[in-house]
Amino acid sequence: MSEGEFLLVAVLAVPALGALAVAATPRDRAARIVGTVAAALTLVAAVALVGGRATGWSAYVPPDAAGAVRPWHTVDRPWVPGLDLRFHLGVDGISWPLLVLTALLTLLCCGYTLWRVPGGGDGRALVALLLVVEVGILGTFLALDLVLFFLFFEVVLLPMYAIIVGWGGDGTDPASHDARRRAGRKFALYTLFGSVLLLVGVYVVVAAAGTADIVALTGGTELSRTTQLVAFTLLALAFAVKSPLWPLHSWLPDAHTQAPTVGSVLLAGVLLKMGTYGLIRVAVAVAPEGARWAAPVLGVLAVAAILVGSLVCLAQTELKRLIAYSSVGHMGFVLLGVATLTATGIQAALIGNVAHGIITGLLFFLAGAIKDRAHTGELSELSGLRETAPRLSGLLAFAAVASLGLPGLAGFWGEAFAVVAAVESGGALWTTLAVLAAIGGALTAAYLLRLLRRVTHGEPTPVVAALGPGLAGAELVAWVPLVLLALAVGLAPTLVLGVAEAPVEALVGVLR
Amino acid sequence: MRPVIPYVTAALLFGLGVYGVLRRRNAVLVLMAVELMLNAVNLILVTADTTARAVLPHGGQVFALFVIVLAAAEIGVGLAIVLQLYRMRASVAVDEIPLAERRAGEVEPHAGGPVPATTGGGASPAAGSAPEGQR
Amino acid sequence: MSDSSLVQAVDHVALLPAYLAAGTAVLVLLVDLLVARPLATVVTAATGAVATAVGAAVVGSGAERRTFCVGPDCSYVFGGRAALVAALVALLVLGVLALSGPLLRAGNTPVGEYCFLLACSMTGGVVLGAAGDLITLIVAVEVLTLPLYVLVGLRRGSLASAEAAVTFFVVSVVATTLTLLGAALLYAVTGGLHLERLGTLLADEALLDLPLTTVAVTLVVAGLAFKVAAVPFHAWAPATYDGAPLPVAAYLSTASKLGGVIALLAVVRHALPSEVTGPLLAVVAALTMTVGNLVALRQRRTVRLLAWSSVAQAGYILAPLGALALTADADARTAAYAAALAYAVFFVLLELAAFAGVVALRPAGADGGSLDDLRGAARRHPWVGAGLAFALIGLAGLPPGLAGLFAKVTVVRSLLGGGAGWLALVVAINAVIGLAYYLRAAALLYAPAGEVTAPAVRPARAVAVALAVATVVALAVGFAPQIVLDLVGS
Amino acid sequence: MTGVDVLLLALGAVAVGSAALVVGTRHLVRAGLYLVVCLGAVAGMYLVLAAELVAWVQVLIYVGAVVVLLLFAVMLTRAPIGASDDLDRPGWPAALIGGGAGLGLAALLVDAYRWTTVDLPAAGNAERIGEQVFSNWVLPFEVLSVLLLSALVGAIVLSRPDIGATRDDATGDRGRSR
Repeated sequence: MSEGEFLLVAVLAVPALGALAVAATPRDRAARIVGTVAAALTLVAAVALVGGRATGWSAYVPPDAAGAVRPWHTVDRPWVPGLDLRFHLGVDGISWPLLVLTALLTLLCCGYTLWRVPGGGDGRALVALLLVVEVGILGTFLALDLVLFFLFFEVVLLPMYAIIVGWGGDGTDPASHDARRRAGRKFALYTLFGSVLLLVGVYVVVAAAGTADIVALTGGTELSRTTQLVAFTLLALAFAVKSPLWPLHSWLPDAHTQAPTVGSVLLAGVLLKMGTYGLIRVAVAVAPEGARWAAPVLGVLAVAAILVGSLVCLAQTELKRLIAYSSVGHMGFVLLGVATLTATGIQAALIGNVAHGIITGLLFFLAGAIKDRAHTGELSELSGLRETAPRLSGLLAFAAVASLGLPGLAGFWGEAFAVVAAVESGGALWTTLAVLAAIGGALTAAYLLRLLRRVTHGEPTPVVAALGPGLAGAELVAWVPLVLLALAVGLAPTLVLGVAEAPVEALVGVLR
Repeated sequence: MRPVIPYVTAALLFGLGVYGVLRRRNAVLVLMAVELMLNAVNLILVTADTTARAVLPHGGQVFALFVIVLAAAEIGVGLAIVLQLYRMRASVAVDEIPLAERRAGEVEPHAGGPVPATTGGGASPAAGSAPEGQR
Repeated sequence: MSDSSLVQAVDHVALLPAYLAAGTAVLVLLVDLLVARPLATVVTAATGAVATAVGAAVVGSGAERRTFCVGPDCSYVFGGRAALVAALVALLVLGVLALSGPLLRAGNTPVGEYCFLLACSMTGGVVLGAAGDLITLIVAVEVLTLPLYVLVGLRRGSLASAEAAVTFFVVSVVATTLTLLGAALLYAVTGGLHLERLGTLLADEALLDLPLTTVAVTLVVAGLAFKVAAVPFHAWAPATYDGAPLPVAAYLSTASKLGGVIALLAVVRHALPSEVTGPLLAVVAALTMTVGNLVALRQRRTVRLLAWSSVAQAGYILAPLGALALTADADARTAAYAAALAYAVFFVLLELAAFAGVVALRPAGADGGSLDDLRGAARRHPWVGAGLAFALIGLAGLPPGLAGLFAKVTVVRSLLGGGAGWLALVVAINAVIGLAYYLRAAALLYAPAGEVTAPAVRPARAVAVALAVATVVALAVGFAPQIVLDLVGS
Repeated sequence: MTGVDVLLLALGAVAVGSAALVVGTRHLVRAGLYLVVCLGAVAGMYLVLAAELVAWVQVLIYVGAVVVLLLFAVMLTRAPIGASDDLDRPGWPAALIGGGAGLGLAALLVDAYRWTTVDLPAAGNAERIGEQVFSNWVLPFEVLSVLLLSALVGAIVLSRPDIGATRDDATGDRGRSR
């Protein structure tokens, strides 16, 4: 087993074993420490994957050199031949930034639980579930076998449901129990609906092509046009539920609002990325003809998501709900990038993914902190935060500004490139979409500035007046990496774009 | 010999049996109707021996013998079951058996707890306790 | 007629599992009579079940054995698949015996007769898997079912139990009669009774065009569909399961249902033309899973929930067979039969675990109770609760119940391989509906207990062991489903 | 139309007529007696069809055992001797399904066999059937013995609620009264 294979397996095995170790550790706090250590080791392994790859940071490899997917490292072992399932993992420039993001956010969440366990259950189970979610997400990003991809896609569902229902909400009265159980069930049913479509789509492809190997399938050369259309429809629907694409998004606000802070961070930060990543890696790659056929529809829906998300945000009065709806808009930009099917667009989608993960993760951490302190998320009751908690409100302002896409911060690149890609695609439709998306971007700025005005300015309400100015050390430890990353990716987007350039070029090469 | 005569007889017997099973409320009468249906099957089997180009000789008659024994065994057990129900409820009307979930108000005896041994099925209902419908 | 025709060369090795099963029944009766200690009786029955399973495995590991042959047609074909069925039935009997511990100790049930009847039923299951002609098949199905009429009615003093027995008996007898009528008509049309012979005879176009053939095939399939509780022949199942003693309900929904599936598989695979059975079973499967899932959504009693869910699961089992009409590809057909059987195997494992969980969480000898009785149970009994939740999630087809997930994957794969995309979508959508109630039940286990304080009962050790073994096996085949796929494909 | 056909027709008419009375009568006991007539007529048809072994088994087991059992059950459930009004449910669906099944099946069989004739096999085949049962059909025969045994035990255990109903907990022995 080479070093790369070892690292690949370690990225999955460490959190999985960590979850078991956490469950087996009798003492609550010790268990949480064990979980955090496992998450840290996972991050180390995930970062280390970048080493030892054959090419340099931005070496350009001609698209037709050796297939459209050239993973840096792979593991390929038979698992269930009867179901065309192989244990086939691999990492390349498209998946690596997301892997690191996932591992980082999980580590921050686990670390955060060391300091504060949301009410409802014991922290040990929560950390174990977080690690299981991490296994599922990392597995999805690593899988190079369609069936394996589906398997990992499903793994995430129940632990996340348990996190929402078990630790979510902000009350112990029956009404809030019911609310979060409803939110959890909605999340589970929507997501399962998506993943059963994924299952059918996967086997439509496998039955037609006779293989489930994503590397071999990328380009879709062996599939007939009809198969590609059917497969792309099914797969795109599946990923659209997960991303979520308007109008399949209605599970998201409830789930985000009810989930505990760490749950929201993971949900918004990386869970949604499984949808967009799947769209790029599976749907577009396996059925490019279907993708070209459906691209206008996808683009229109993406822009609709941007506009609807922004408009709904303008009407929101609850902090977490607003941030949740903002995700709909941001993911709209990502999907618009994918829908253009150009190198610029897919690059935009990738960096948008990463930026959204960092910024929304930070936003949810901050929203959680505010709600924990003030015991309310109503914007009308939070005004004047700057007066009593200047540092908290400063961070919130930073995150909001990053989220609205200020140049120099992470959020800018994804949205700008998506619009540019749409313009570059040419034609009346895409130009219109680009204009509308730009308007959506402006609306994003509007609602985030409204949020800031409502929360940080004005006279402190009684609730806010009671807040202390200080921040806990654990909070700073959890937030600072995200702040730094938002700055780093904003100032040097090549951190993401550099590694992704070659694989995206290769992918777009087979799309033509 | 015209095989259509026994065949049609069998078909009509079966139809009457189906009618009886669906129509009758009394479990014993339902069993009688089932016997009619089984007889129809046997008649078809025996007649088939004269018409079909059988792979094995007398397959139908052998099958019919098996069916008769099968029916006897089933009737034996069936009557025991029906009598057990009668001991418990003093009625053998099959359509009084609820198929759907009982409503909240309608509590099943002994539901939700260990079955008390004292009310073992041995206690046969007194003659007078039979519901009005039986008389 | 020469005398030699009376003496047939019988392959007693092939019959060994059947001998072991029948011997178990007789031995149980003798031990009960002579030793008269309940424990000895149960141990005898359990040993017999193990011996049967081992015997089946040993005989099945060799080449296929055929006996009672007339020319190329044999009444008894003991190959890998028959061995799998026999071993599975025997192990299920073993599991049910373990689940019966609290019931038998409660003292209301005659131990010897209970074990004897279970062993008789096991004999039927063992022969059923190897049956090669219609007579043997139907007789074996009856042997599997008839003891259950009695067992269902064995909850002494319970009206629900007596009613359940009558319902089950009447429906089952009528179903048998339908099957018999179908078999009789098939015999009248073809003159054949052996399954493979029927298959070759019915390949004849002229026979196939006869309306009588279609009716005969439909009757056989409908009669057997009663046994697997497929819609529209399902109404008996929830009432019967709910009235029966819990271990018997477990047996009904695992071994008995498996028997029905095997019988259906045998006739559909070997005897009946797929042009007729395919569309029929496709419609039945789609109806079964949809109706079962939708009704299960509204159940408030635990066993009824499991019963309706097992109705729905029967739909998933039958679905691959429904794709048969559309494909002439021999590989796809083999894959479809294998998929149906594989799903059945995964299903009985998880279903047994689920029933074991329910038995463990209920007072000894009690019925299934309502779902609210299970509220917060996992907080009182973390391990048992986790086992039950695992089984329920597995039945829903989600990780960590990988066995259930792979079961669904197998079915969807065979459906798409067979070109029945619409049925695959129906299966997929039904999986979502199914999750709604499985999740509700599983979440209830972890819900705060509230004001309902059920008495904390210690699960009997035998039940806990059964639950643990079923869970571990389900976990194991979840990670290595190829074992099951290899077994059903052989 | 030969004599055999006339005989079959007459016996068939008797069988169908008495069967109609079985499912139609309001007297529980009479239903049992009509069943005897019906089964007897069917046995007669077996005889005509040269299946005398089946015919005698039919008379012995059905008329001799099954019907007697059924009549016992009628008595044990305290059925009235006179007419009862509550034996039936509303009849239309049953008549529709039953009639449909019977007539439909009859139509199919008429369509399949028309007015063809076949030769009757030679009578006196009991020995050959015995050979068949004990050569080719030993397996179901043996399995059936398990069925009968379980039916026997099952019927006993259900009809004797005292079996296993009580138990001496101290010794673990069951105080059964066999």
